[in-house]
Amino acid sequence: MRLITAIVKPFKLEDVKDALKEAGATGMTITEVKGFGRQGGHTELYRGAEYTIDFLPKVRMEVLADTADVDRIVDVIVNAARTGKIGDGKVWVTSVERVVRIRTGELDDDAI
Amino acid sequence: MRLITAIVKPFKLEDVKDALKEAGATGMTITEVKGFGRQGGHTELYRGAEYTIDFLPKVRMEVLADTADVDRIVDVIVNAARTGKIGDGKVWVTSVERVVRIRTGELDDDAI
Amino acid sequence: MRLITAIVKPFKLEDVKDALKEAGATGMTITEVKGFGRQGGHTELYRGAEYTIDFLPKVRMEVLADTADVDRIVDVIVNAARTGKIGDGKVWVTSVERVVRIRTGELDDDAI
Amino acid sequence: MPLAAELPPGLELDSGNTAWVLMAAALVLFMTPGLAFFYGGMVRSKNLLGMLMQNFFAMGLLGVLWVLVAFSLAFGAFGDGGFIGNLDFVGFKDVVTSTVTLGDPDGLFLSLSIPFVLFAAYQMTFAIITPALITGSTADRLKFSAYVVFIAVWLVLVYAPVAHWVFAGGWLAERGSFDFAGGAVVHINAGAAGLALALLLGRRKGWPETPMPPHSLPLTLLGTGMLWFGWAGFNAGSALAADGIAAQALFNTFIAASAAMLGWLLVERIKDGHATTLGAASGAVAGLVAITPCAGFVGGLSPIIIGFVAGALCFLALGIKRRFKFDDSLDVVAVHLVGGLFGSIALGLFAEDAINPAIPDGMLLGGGSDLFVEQVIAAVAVLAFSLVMSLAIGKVIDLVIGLRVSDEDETVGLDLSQHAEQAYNVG
Amino acid sequence: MPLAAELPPGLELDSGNTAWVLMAAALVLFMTPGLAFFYGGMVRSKNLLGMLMQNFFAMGLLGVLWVLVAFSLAFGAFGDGGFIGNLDFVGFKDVVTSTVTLGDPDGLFLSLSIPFVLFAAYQMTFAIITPALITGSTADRLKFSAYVVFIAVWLVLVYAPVAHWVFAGGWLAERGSFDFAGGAVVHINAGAAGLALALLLGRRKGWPETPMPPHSLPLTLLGTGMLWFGWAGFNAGSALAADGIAAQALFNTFIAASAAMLGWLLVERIKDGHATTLGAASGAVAGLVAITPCAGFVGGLSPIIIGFVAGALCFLALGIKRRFKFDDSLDVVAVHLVGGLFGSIALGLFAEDAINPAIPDGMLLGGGSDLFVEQVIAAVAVLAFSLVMSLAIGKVIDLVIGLRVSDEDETVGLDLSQHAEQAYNVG
Amino acid sequence: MPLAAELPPGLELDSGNTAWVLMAAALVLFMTPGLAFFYGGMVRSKNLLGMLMQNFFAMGLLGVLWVLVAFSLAFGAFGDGGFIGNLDFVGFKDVVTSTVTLGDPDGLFLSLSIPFVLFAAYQMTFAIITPALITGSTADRLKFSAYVVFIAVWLVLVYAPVAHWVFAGGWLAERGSFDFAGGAVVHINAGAAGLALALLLGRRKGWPETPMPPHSLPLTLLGTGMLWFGWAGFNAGSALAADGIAAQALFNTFIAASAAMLGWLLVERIKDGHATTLGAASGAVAGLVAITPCAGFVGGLSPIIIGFVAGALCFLALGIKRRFKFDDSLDVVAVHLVGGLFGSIALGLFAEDAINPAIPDGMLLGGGSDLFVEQVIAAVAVLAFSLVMSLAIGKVIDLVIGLRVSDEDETVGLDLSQHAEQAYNVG
Ligand SMILES: Nc1ncnc2c1ncn2[C@@H]1O[C@H](COP(=O)(O)OP(=O)(O)O)[C@@H](O)[C@H]1O
Ligand SMILES: Nc1ncnc2c1ncn2[C@@H]1O[C@H](COP(=O)(O)OP(=O)(O)O)[C@@H](O)[C@H]1O
Ligand SMILES: Nc1ncnc2c1ncn2[C@@H]1O[C@H](COP(=O)(O)OP(=O)(O)O)[C@@H](O)[C@H]1O
Repeated sequence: MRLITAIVKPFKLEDVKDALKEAGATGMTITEVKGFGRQGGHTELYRGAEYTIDFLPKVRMEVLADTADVDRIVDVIVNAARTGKIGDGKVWVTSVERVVRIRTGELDDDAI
Repeated sequence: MRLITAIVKPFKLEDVKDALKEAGATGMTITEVKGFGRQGGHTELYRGAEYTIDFLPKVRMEVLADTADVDRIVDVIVNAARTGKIGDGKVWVTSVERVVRIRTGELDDDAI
Repeated sequence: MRLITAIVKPFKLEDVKDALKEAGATGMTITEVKGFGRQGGHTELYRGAEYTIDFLPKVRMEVLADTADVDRIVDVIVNAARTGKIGDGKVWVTSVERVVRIRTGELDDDAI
Repeated sequence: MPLAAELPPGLELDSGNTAWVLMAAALVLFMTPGLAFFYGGMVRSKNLLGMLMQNFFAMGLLGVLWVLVAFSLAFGAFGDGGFIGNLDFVGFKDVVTSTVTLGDPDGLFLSLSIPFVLFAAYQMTFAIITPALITGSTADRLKFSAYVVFIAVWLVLVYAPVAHWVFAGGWLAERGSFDFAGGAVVHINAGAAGLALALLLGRRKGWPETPMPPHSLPLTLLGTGMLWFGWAGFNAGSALAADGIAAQALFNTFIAASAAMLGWLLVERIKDGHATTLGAASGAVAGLVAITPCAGFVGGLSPIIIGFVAGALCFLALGIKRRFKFDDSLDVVAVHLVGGLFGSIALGLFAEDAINPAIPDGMLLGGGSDLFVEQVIAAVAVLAFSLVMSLAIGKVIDLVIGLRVSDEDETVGLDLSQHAEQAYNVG
Repeated sequence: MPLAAELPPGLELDSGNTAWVLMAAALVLFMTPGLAFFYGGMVRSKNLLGMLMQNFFAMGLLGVLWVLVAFSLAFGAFGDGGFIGNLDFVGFKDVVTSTVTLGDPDGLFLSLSIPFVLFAAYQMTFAIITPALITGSTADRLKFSAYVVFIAVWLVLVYAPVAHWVFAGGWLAERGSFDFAGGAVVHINAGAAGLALALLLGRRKGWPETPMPPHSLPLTLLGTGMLWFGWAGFNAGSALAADGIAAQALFNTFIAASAAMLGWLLVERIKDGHATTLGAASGAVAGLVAITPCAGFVGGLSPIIIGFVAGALCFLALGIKRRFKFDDSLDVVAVHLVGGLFGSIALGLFAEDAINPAIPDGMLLGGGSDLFVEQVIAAVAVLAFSLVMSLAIGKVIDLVIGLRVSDEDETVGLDLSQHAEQAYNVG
Repeated sequence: MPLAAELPPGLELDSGNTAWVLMAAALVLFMTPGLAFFYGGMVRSKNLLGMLMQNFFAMGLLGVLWVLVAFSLAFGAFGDGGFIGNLDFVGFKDVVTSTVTLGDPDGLFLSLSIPFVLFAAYQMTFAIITPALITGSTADRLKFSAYVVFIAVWLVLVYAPVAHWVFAGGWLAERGSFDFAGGAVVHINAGAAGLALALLLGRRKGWPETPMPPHSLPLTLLGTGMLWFGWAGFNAGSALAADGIAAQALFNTFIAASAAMLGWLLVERIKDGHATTLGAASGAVAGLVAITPCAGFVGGLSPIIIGFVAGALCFLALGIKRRFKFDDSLDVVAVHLVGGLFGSIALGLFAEDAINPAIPDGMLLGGGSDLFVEQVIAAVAVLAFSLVMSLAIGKVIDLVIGLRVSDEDETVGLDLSQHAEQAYNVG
């Protein structure tokens, strides 16, 4: 099994979720995060002072998947999340040794 | 060493923490996340319009552990987090190459 | 490629970010998390009742890096995040199979 | 009783008095949102809308019921020394825009220098907030439908009679007890009802083992500010005039809250090591509660003493629920019941004829024990009546539709389960 | 028209009336922050400051414009039966601290018992909140600069004339229509402008497919509390005296809000299965809108009926935007336009001469259809004028500087793109 | 000086004036919670409760101290042209519910048409908010215990004498300076104290390198709304009557805030490229500060000019702390000290005898430079006195118990370290 982690732009979340659903993914977990990258930050004002915010809001998605599905899911995410503008984010894949579904105790592929 | 990641229902957090403490775990890190899964979402109302919220609040726990402790810890989490109802969440295990304790610079098993 | 994950004290975030920037890191993703560990919690009051908060605010950082850079980056984080007081946090390293940059579709080392 | 229209007319309409009571009515109305936030800040965020809704809904339902029937039951048959009003003013019939005299000019009566409809509207704002006070004890687990039925019935069967006894020349007033702005009618009354419902409902899941800290103290402090502000209208408005008594009542109200904050924080600091912001807020409210029955009747340093003691006492009274293990979630008993009892009885000690010729001197001012005894009788009578009636009403509702939400709804929270909404969607 | 100074003097200054209108002016001023939060809670958090700023900025810009020119255009030439005022009071010239009589003592006139400058300041608070109401329909996408220009022009070209027609003895007043506190001048007027801008702006990105739930209902409820409270000054202050009419207006205002909350929630509960807190808030506001034109003119149970129907009706009117697929983001049409139309016309049915001798009885009180017809004419005239003018002004601004922020700015949100700020930095 | 009781009685009690001052007292009281949120929104969330607590605690402690001693020190020996009052009114002795005349009817005196106790209560609300203003400069690092001691001593040793000089016929009043509602007594006074404490405390850890943006601008805007609203009572209430002067003061207050918002935002927009919501809020407050001394003394377009200039000036004054590198965290100097100085001195230019016969015309109205000179003297005297005294008091406290929290407590935040609480526990 693999864990696919993606950092995407928040306003793309709905699109990615819908695309994943369509592609048959049955679950995912998301976190509100902040990203620092090439995109750079933005400037804010505070009573006559300017300051830069380096971290921009992003959404982090985690999807556990059968090894066989990984390529497809990565593609689905990349396609749905892409705007072509800087800051679109990353997807990465790590190997998972074991998965358990808490409710049933099912293991690994059955647990996803 | 291993990293055990668990997605659990928020109201089970205290139980799981207590169980882990009892089982000798000395640390963990938790994140408020949102989950999408078989559990489905719920319906909310907004001025005469209904809409569905797909993502439900969950808690994500990360526990670094000696490889030898992994089975036990996974069991402890699964038992403490189980309600038997849909949406109880998942636990998964990944391999960790190195751990450093920032305060002391201790490494790996000593750092946990 | 490797994923370096660090749990650090929130007020050290700026220092760590600056140190990483200086060390040439081009990106990172951070999450507000809560940590439980040897540091213990603190006591709060609520209308004549005391209760203990076990979880303290921490920041979780994720940095994807070339395998060759890992040692250096871990060192940079550890040095910048260290206060020497309990609760400084952990850094750990996991192996990553694949990385994709969403915007361009670039892969692995090129995607970081 | 003759109809209002048949009574001698009221005093000449006084635009200054009317201006003040117009404002006071608005101020008291503003207290219910204030209460909503005071309580709302203390609950967990999943139950916030449940709390806010219960308070705001009281502004809807109880206003209408007041007009349709409860005002008449409270203020009809003014001054009859009896147990309940009559149906003369049902649907606000004869609630005119001119001044009137209510009651018997030879006995207990009220001669207004403000429009009658303003008096009735001002009293409406009291009838709204009193049942809303109860929501503090039932937080996080009371079914919305049960709440709706409870406050409707309670307004008619408990609030209206008690208001008649005390504010409308009913039996307690006739015996010689006093209550300037509602120590008994509002705070003992609601406090006892809160106790009753807490007992019937049982404890929140996880209480007391699991800490359930306030989800947003800023909201609670906002509510405190709104309440303190509005209480100027509550207490000084009860003079129904812009005169020296109103002025004294306003001052007493503010300073009692100040002193009570100090009293609460001092004891808290000694016992727990810190002065908390929730303590400051709670102490101020405790002082406002305790001064309510006394506001236009005491002078000198009395309001400071009353406030200070109330603050310390209500803090100590927090232990009651822990001792007896009933889950009065946001301490309606410690703050409103205990504070209301203390203030009502303290009036028997501190009342000052020189401040308000309507009242005899209290015991500490050399006035003998009569007033004190009457104050105790009134306090106990209201407490007992409200407790018994509230238990009865609550029990019936429990049997018919159930008071408490299901376990699962409680876990999910009232916001989603009762109102299909969430308080915050930030990000 | 003679200058104010040349007219017969006003009544003697009455300190009670003055006290009440001082307070009422403060109350209405407080409504604009209330509106800011009422709306602000409903937008997504990235647009919160944009919303708050638009409302607060109205307090800055429109106050100054009112003094410089708009007051004179509205209230100059009082009672001329005409279309717009004159320049007599430009820069608040002759807006004195004593009382005055405006208009022609033999025709339409206003004889003040309060300082003239207070009257002008009180009206200023109306001129601030009316354009601010529009921000509900344009939420999340209106450029700040375009907003600034729009409300400035609109105040002068739309608000001032309409206020003249109705409040200052202009043609609609002369024909015989009534509007106690601004059902037409404020709510129909702003509602129509909101509709115009929603049409010109087009829909928010993602609407209606993507749900855009309120980011903070507590803020919306806070705003509701502030509005309800302030509305006491809005409606009862419009009596310009602390008398029986003010008292009736205050009562009517409160009870109509109560009843409207019940009306809205009942229909919501039946249709959608739950009574929501946003429904309670929206219903109350709908009732406040509807009672505005009627506040000092109706009595008995009329305010309850008007409120209850308004609540139900405005809830049902939410469907209009979904049916016709225009994105009136926060329902200015359903609440203010529909509520204002209903209230203005309902006055033709429920008006009661016994409550206020200035008005004839409405149809349901046996007064014939004249008033009803005039009310319809006034409502339609204001609706049509405001809609057409707002479309025209909006269109010109769109052509010159653009009404709508760029796609990217909309995605990022108004807070960052328009004001270089973020609402929340918690943690 | 004779006791109040021995002086000629006050004017006849006027219910309209009393109604307005009752309300004004409530309004000013409401400003302190408003200030709490205005400031509270600007600090980081870990210090929010610390800020709220300091403001709310002022409502407790300073109220009680006012009654016990400070009122007497301020208003005793009214009209003596001296430096401080006396002990006649200690413990509110002789602070009666009837009207009184204070001072010498042949010299400086105050003849009340409202209850004396109301006057004293109204002034109490000023004595509460003035020290609370200081909390803006000390944000995030002042120990709670040190704060408690500081404001207690400061109230007695600084506020009470300065109030005597200016409001109670002390030496500055006798010389011929004017201050309608506290430009010097409140704003210069608190501003100078804020500067003193900022200097003694030193900079927050990380300032100015680390940005410390407001954690919740909605809270700041809420506070702004509450302040603006309450300021109606602060300024127009200072007329102590519901008359033409009060009306003018109310109007001046509102419009100066409006104009100042425009002034601030215009300069901000030009300099930084955006008009911010914090700028709108800050500008409005700057205008309110500047108009405070002038409120009942100026007319025509003067309030717009004063406000507009104040807004622009206070924005530019933000640079002072950056230039001199002292950490006046929330800009008490730029807003209150600079705004107060500007307003106090501007009165020497814009004062208008036709608006208020108590004052001579200012320089721009052809009144010569006498008033202007007196205004400068008064401003400088208050500034110097407050600065020196505050430095001295603060230094002593620093030596005895320490002003500043420990490094670790500062990192953790005031909420946990000082009050064992956290502001938000959402989720
Ligand atoms: N090395 C990295 N490690 C972890 N997260 C990263 C890394 N680089 C970028 N990210 C995440 O991806 C987001 C987008 O990256 P950025 O460099 O701005 O643009 P792009 O992905 O288009 O190259 C960042 O905001 C951050 O959350
Ligand atoms: N494939 C997945 N990848 C990542 N997280 C998942 C996945 N499937 C489920 N989850 C997480 O587990 C939670 C529970 O899953 P769900 O399918 O609803 O119930 P159950 O775990 O009982 O089968 C989800 O809300 C989500 O947070
Ligand atoms: N076993 C663990 N697994 C995951 N996170 C841990 C673990 N132990 C500690 N942490 C994280 O590191 C933080 C600091 O740990 P702690 O034991 O308090 O101090 P130290 O790192 O100095 O030993 C914790 O708050 C927690 O977030």
